[in-house]
Amino acid sequence: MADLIYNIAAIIALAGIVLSFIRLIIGPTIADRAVALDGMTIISISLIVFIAYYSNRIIYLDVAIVYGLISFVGIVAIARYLERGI
Amino acid sequence: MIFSLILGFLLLIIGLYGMLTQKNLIKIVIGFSIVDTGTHIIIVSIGYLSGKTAPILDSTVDLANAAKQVVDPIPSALVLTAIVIGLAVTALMLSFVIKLYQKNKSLSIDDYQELKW
Amino acid sequence: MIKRIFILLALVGLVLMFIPFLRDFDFHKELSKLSSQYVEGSINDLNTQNVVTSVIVTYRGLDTLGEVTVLFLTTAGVGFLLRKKKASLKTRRSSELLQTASQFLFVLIILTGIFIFTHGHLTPGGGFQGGVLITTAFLLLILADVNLKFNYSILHFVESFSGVFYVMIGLFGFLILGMNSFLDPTILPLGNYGKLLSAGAIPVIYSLIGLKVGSELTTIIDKMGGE
Amino acid sequence: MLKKGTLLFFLLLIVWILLAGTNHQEIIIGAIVSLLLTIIFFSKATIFSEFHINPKAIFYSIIYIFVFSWELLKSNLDVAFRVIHPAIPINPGIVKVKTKLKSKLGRVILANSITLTPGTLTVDTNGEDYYIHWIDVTSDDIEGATKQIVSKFEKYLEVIFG
Amino acid sequence: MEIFGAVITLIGSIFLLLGGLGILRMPDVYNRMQTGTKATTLGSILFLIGISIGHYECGCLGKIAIIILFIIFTNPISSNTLARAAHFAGIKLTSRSVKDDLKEDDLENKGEEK
Amino acid sequence: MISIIIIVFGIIMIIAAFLAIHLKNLLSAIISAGVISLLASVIYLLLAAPDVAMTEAAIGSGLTTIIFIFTLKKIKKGDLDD
Repeated sequence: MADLIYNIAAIIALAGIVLSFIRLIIGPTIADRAVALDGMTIISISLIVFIAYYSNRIIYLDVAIVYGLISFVGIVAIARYLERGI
Repeated sequence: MIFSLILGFLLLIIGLYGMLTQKNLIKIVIGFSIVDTGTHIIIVSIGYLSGKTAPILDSTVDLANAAKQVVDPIPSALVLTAIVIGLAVTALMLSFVIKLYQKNKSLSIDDYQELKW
Repeated sequence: MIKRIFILLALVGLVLMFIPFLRDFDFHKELSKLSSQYVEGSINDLNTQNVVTSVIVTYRGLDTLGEVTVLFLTTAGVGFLLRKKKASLKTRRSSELLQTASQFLFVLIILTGIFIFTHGHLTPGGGFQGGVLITTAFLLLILADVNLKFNYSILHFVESFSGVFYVMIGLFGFLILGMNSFLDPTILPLGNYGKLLSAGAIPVIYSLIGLKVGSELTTIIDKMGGE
Repeated sequence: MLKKGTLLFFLLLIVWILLAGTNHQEIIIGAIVSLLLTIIFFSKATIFSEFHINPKAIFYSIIYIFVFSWELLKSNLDVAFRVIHPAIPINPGIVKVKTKLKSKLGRVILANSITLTPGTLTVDTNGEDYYIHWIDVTSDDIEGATKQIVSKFEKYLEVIFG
Repeated sequence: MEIFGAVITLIGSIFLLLGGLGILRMPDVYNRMQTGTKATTLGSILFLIGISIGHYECGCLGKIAIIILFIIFTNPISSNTLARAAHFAGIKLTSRSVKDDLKEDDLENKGEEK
Repeated sequence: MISIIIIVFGIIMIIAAFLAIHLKNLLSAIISAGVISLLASVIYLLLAAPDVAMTEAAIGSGLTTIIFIFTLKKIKKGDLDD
């Protein structure tokens, strides 16, 4: 029962990724695409944690930490390029 | 996992198509990085054994017959090396792009014909 | 036009080559003999939890030495190609929020990087990933426009120090354990399985690799993006 | 000066313990690493001297966490309503508000709290002026907007950071 | 206990879905950022808390806490930076907006003093 | 469950690869290439290779994207100089 609900939750989160990706395809400006990328990374972090518990290996959580930190710096780099900062 | 194998091949072909048809130097480097990713996915999915877990032997793995429970560690190690080398190659290619642009003020590959015969 | 047809022909040929490979591909059910020997040796001889780490650092240690050398050569190449030119373009300052937050996050990211490369034998990750995290911390400071004067002498010192020490640990194996044992991690005691201080010299070697990769990549990033 | 260093050291040690667990080897190595980092980055990390450590500040920070969680929940229900509604009921604009906080870290936490609460997003700051994108503008002048957006967090943060 | 954690995870995933839907539906960049930041932040926090309640026996609450702290601290900052960049890159607000104080104050020249 | 995630991510990655090749704007192409690496790292995790996943997340999607952005910046700066 509980496993079924967890799987349904993961599939709903997957649908969230797909919706953000549609914005990345049609987004008229670059800022729209960057926002969509931001949304996709955060939903992917949740999905990584789900995978860690699904395959019963808590060590995978390290991947989520690194993923979050690096994607934050990537978004900041895109934003600073957009405002002609760096 | 057959799906990831197919995915790797598709990415490889799309990347090659981009490298061969695009004129922009930066687009060619992007195509190269897509080929890189595709190749890595192929190698990792060849090493995957269905129903087995990652080769990190902590308390969730039975140590007595550990070799029967884990996937192949050698493709992981190879791909790890290949990703780092890929970064080095990409950095070198991009600095060549910058150097070429500073020399000729153009990004189109049609403007660089010194080595054409 | 004729070029495009040739390109399409080449790609179709590639697809035709791949299809029989995919159709007849049979997945293994068991580990190969070499792999299972690596797994057994990682438990019994090296006391290392992460088999990938023991393959990278010990069984294929010379490859890793070569990899670090390639990174060093890349640093030299990028530095040669992109020599500094005076560039004076007006850039927009970053916001005050980002500057403060990056000062706060900088130390935490470096701590996480050190965690990743000291626990390379217990958890996923290791020298390369930890080194990239340290690079990321410096990159955040460059992006956020925090006034940080890169001290190149310290960077070069850390790089050459860790490189020399890495090779010296390999040579110690030569001296202590005899021939055929370059980069053997059993020169230090093996410790208890699953603890931080175990697996011989593997954590030390991976920490040195981490410091070296971090300082090299920081140099590359600074050459490509700095003023 | 000593207080700043101690604070940085214990912050790093707590993060290390959360990451690595409470084995005694881990704690010893973590203490060594934190000490090294504290010595190296002591002069760079100027923002760590801004906490007030006294019982009142600790009490207020606990209250602040609850206030913040409640606002976060409210903001999400608000966003959910706006997204699901077929006509997307929004009335957006960028307004200017003022804050009284002096501390840099306090200003960052205030801006983060504003971003995560109902219908507001910090766009830019200029000293004590914050420019905030508001999804449903209800008051036009600076004072009204400040009262609605900033005040509910500011009274706690003023005690914690000074 | 497991069912309780599963239900919290489900609620979190619904917020994540709403975040994706908001990014798709809203009319301009700033409104997209509003939904994209808030809904995904609370959604991922609830997702992680739910999973760690459901599997409380693994003893890994420390790492989950670190991930949550990093998400709470970095996510608003990245969207703030993006919003500022979008404003300075000249992206207009949607036509339904009522006022724009930042444009009136003309910060364009202040930033470029370096 | 694993097959579902791999199929969905695979479709997204293939579309992103086409976008990365065909979009005119270079920054958009770079963002699409970043999406490929980002999702590839989740796929490595599903294939039971967490080391590779961490490396791909750190190097493939982080540093490579940032190096591309720095290259764009250098080229733009060259434009404005002359």
